Amino acid sequence: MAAKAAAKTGAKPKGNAEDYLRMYRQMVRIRAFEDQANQLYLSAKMPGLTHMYSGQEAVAVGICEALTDDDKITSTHRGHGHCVAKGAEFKAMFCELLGKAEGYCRGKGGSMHIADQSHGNLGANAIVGGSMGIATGAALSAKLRGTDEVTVCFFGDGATAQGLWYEVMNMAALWKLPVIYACENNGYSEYTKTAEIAAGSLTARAEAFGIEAHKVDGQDVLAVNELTQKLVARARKGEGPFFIELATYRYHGHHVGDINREYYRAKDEETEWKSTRDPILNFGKWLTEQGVASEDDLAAIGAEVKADAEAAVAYAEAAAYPPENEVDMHVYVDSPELNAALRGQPAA
Amino acid sequence: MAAKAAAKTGAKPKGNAEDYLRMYRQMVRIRAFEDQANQLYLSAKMPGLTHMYSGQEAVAVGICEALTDDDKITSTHRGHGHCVAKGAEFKAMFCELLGKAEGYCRGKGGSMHIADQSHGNLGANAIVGGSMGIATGAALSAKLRGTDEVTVCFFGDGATAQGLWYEVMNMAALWKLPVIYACENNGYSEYTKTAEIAAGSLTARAEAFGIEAHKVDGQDVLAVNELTQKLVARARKGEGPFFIELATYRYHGHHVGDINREYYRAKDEETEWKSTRDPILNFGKWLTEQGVASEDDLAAIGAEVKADAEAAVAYAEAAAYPPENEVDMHVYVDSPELNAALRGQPAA
Amino acid sequence: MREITLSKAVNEAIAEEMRRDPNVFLIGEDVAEAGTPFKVLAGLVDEFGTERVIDTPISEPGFVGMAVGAALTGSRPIVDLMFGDFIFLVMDQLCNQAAKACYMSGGKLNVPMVLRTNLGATRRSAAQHSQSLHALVAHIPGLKVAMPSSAYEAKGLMKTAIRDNNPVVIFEDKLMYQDKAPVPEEEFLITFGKANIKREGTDITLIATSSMVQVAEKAADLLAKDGISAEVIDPRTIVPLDEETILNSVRKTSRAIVIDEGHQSYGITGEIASRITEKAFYHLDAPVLRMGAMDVPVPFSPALEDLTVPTPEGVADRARAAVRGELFHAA
Amino acid sequence: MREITLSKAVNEAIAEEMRRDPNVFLIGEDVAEAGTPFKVLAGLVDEFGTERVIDTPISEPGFVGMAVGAALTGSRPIVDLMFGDFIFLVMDQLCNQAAKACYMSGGKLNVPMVLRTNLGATRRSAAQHSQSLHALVAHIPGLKVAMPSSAYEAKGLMKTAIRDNNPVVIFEDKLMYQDKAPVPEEEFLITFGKANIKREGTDITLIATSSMVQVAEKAADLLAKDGISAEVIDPRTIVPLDEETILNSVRKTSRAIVIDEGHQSYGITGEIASRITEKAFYHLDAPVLRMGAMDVPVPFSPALEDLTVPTPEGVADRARAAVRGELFHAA
Ligand SMILES: Cc1ncc(C[n+]2csc(CCOP(=O)(O)OP(=O)(O)O)c2C)c(N)n1
Ligand SMILES: Cc1ncc(C[n+]2csc(CCOP(=O)(O)OP(=O)(O)O)c2C)c(N)n1
Ligand SMILES: [Mg+2]
Ligand SMILES: [Mg+2]
Repeated sequence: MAAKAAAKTGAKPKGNAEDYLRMYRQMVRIRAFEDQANQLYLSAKMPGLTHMYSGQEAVAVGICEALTDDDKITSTHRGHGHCVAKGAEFKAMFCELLGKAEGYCRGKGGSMHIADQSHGNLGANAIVGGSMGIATGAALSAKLRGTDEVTVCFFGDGATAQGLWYEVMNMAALWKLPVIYACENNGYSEYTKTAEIAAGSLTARAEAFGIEAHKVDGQDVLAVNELTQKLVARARKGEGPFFIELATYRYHGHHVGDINREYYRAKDEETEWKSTRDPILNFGKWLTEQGVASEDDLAAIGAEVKADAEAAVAYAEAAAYPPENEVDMHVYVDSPELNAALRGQPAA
Repeated sequence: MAAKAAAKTGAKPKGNAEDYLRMYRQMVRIRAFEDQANQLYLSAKMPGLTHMYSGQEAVAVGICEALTDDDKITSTHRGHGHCVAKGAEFKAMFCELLGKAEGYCRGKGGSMHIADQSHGNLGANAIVGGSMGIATGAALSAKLRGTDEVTVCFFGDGATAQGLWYEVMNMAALWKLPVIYACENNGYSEYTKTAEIAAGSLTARAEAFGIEAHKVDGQDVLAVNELTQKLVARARKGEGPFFIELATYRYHGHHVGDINREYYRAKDEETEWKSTRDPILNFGKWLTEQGVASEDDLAAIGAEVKADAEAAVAYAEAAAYPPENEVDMHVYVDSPELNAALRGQPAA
Repeated sequence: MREITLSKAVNEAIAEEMRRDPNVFLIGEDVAEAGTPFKVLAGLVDEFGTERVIDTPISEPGFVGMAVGAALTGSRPIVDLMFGDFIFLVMDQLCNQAAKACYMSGGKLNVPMVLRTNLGATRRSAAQHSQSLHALVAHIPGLKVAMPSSAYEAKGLMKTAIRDNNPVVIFEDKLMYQDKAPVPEEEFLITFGKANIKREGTDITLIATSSMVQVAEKAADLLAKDGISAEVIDPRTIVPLDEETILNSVRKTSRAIVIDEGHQSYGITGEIASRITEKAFYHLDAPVLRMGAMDVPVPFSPALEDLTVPTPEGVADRARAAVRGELFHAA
Repeated sequence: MREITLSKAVNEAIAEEMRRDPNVFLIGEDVAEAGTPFKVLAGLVDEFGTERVIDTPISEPGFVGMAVGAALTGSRPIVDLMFGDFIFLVMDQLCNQAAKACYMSGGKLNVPMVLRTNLGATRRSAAQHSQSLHALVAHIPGLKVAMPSSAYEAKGLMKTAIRDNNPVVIFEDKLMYQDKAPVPEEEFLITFGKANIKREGTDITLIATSSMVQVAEKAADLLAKDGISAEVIDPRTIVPLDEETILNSVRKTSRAIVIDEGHQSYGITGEIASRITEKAFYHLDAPVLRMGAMDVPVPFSPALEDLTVPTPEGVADRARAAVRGELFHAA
């Protein structure tokens, strides 16, 4: 059984138990965050709507565990998972989702714009494909500033239809930029199957620019992590850019309000993925089989995380909205050095 | 010698003499047009500036000779060649270049926007890549309207950096649209070598979308024509889209004012192309070798065309500018059927 | 008269025109089976099939460019742009290509296409899904710009737009899709460039577009309680703009406020206010006032977002000040 | 003082700032060896190398997006957009991304980048290479917009733009690249949001931007011959806009014309005129007039193109009418 599971995850246990358990916990944290967010929506406590990451946890965690805080990511409309995986805390995240002042963006961004500068998350983006330039530019900057930072650009299969991607792939390839394009192929863009909106092959599209492309099972956190570790190390040495296509699945509708979705996606398909390819269940099983943790250990993690999430929700619900005078703050940022220089000038 | 030349053009003489001579004459017409246009610029009679097609004649002629007047083309900033090859007359073209009322666009478009609706030329475009959507949409419309029209989208190697191309290739491939993307790879975009701005392979970029891609010698009018004939026939049957990369060369600078260009392009390189790969010289040589025409026949064509071009220039120089009241005409077109329907309505 | 939602009105308009003219087709993201996320186009694919109701990949510049090409060659595309905010992505194809083809060709080419999209904040959709960007396209000659303010207007303006031989951009208010209004069963069109006097009045003219027409009407109700009689004018199209109706009204009332949901600065209120001032200056008893959205990206937080758009109370306050001659010190 | 061309002034500004701050870099099409088609950046690559003067493929959305990402992570990019008309291609990256990152992140992110591009017709470059599109970006909160009117202004505004921590768009007048003006050898910066009174006067205020400042000055010369004293104001930046200087002037002269090379309708003249009317209404002796470019795509034909932009004679005519009280009938 253990051998089979190991074969299935495609990676031998070579990290240590601590690494494994952290990855497991991070996936559980994302799932718990989304369950709470969905509840907030269903109980009409969430302003607007949001896109659930549940089902895709192994992608965000497998990749972000291969990065340091100095490495950057750009995220998408379906961005809670990336945010958690890159190190964010529940409280500031829920505050943001509810538009509270203690949110990561002081309530101004909300679910679709959550950013966490301190951990290198340059932000979610509500323009599909909108962050492809940003990620590539962060990689250019990393190179110009002489650092070895790597940037990962997350996007969905649907985003591959945006012309911007091809423009920046070309430049990334010409200039060997340390950027990894990570396409989470969950089979759908909104209410449309990927096959109906993507001709040819995604990996071939990257390869046409001379970019090394990989496909990996996005439900297998160890496989994702192992591949990413390798590519990140190579990107740091100037061997990038790279493209990864990760096969994955979203458990919920396109957004929390997309409940009746049988017209575009069969219930059976959903059940199949959830029961046989769940990234958390499968990794948990492997952890117990390998003796890294007992089922009780895992249950304890689950309970702990759930309690954390609930406490964070309660905190966020009670937290204050930003004061009205913040409405026209942050349109521009100050330029203190410029202002000092201007003050130092002889009067014209 | 004849055998060698035939091998070099890559096509056996299988059209008739009339076809060959028409192609030859069309190439000569383009060259003559450009020589006159360049003169107009150098003698400060041309408003603004313009981009010469000289050197690339076999591309426009080889392709357009495979099309009917119902077939459409979209053109570029370097568009005089496409315009002539698709059937335009010198007089209206020179009038347009000089901003005269008898120009194809009543002087409003100029060199970079010359269009010739009656022969299916949807227009030059001063936005690099700007016509890729237009061409693909013309192909969609051809299909929706139940015609067998084919559209050819001309663009340069530099234009392949525009994201728009990838967006429309994807849709063209998904919907099997009758469009042929014809990339005139003349080795430069403005003052930069193609190799410095294009990673990977151009044909692979099209193939990644499942589009059949071809490379052809863009200096060999018969090779270009033969390939295009085949692809047009297949596109008419719904087997499109297709991509063709045509290796070619521009003899002048990027535009008529780009005279001192040795910092980006060696004189030797120019001489080499002009002396060994000129599409008109080589085809002329082949025509005489094959006995299709004598050198005198060709010289007569040259003289005739030159006289035509000179006459057209003289005509255009003497022609009138549009009257001032045209300045705010054509911003909108009338909608007579709508207006009749509105007039027929009971008063509100 | 029967009442239908704005959503249904748009759907009917498109269905009627697609029945009438086989060259009309629809193209955009999730327009077919899904009928758009707002469900506005639901059912059209059943009647017209996937040949004429075309789902695209997420390639806004691509399919807008294709619409231009289709319109140049005998088709009459209606492009669905899911959110008005995405208009930034298609500006080149819309403004460099569609808007200019007719002029650049000396009238030989024309582009009969409709771009339907939306505007409107307070949906808690944050800065990239809440903008009202009609000023941008109104600035570009060659485009017409329609701004329906009710189900009735949405139907009539859409039908006219589809039959117009020029590129037309229609901005629907996405918060109004479920709002009902009386709409005749019989076919009707609405003339572009002819404003609608929604309500007659004598003391002040409120010129309002799209979502702001309701705000202006509510403000007029508030003002009526104070004995102030406000005239409410809906221009319907901002390009072409019906100056005459607006000027006649202001010459009568001597005061005006222009209300719009786009950002106030460098938006449409300045244009309309300036035209009034230029052409009715000596009739004015007070400066023409403007109320646009605040000059801030739209914030997500409900506590902040609601502060950014004009409200009936806000409009009524300014109107009172104008009528009572309290603007002197400000000016 | 030495005189240098506007082209040289921009070149110097960038060179000085690149020397001062290693995080500043240049990116765009043919900016390195070619130094742009206008040769404005000639020589910079020799000093700073191809690492910091980066030639790109023809991918405007791509490299503007990259500049945003670089600016978010410690660099200070200057993007070269070869023609102002191409701004349509980069609107999403500029307006949905660069302009909003600071606000959407509650002030935690910021985007210190400069987009330098140009404006101006009458170069016989036709509809897609002649537009003056600054109104579009001025409408979007989060961007600053500078419009230099001389070599001096171009240098000072560029240096300030590079040091500003926000995204700044600079529109240079491409017809002015070879125009010379006195520019000090010593370093200087120009404060954003502080207008320049180019010429003092008492009878009418001419507010003019960029290319139109010279037109206004020439109009003032013409008016002087008729004994009319015109004050000429160059706002320098339209975002932020120095209302105070403008209002003080109009309160003094009681009349104003706003002159700009963008299309008149829904452009910047309406905004500036409206602000004047709102805040100086009771000082006005005549309606504030506006003169923008005609609302037509820019025609190629020289015979038509020259009709589309304001001229000194045209401005002087309108000014005379305003001063002589001849606008009554029009209004
Ligand atoms: C430019 C743009 N076009 C359309 C949308 C609307 N939209 C939001 S998510 C989405 C589907 C994205 O699909 P994909 O990239 O596969 O991501 P997923 O939702 O599957 O995670 C669409 C069309 C958008 N936000 N931005
Ligand atoms: C969108 C856009 N970017 C930049 C330019 C400026 N420009 C005009 S032609 C040209 C080079 C085009 O190269 P290529 O496509 O290879 O065509 P070629 O000139 O070689 O025929 C550039 C950069 C433009 N006109 N449009
Ligand atoms: Mg997807
Ligand atoms: Mg080229």
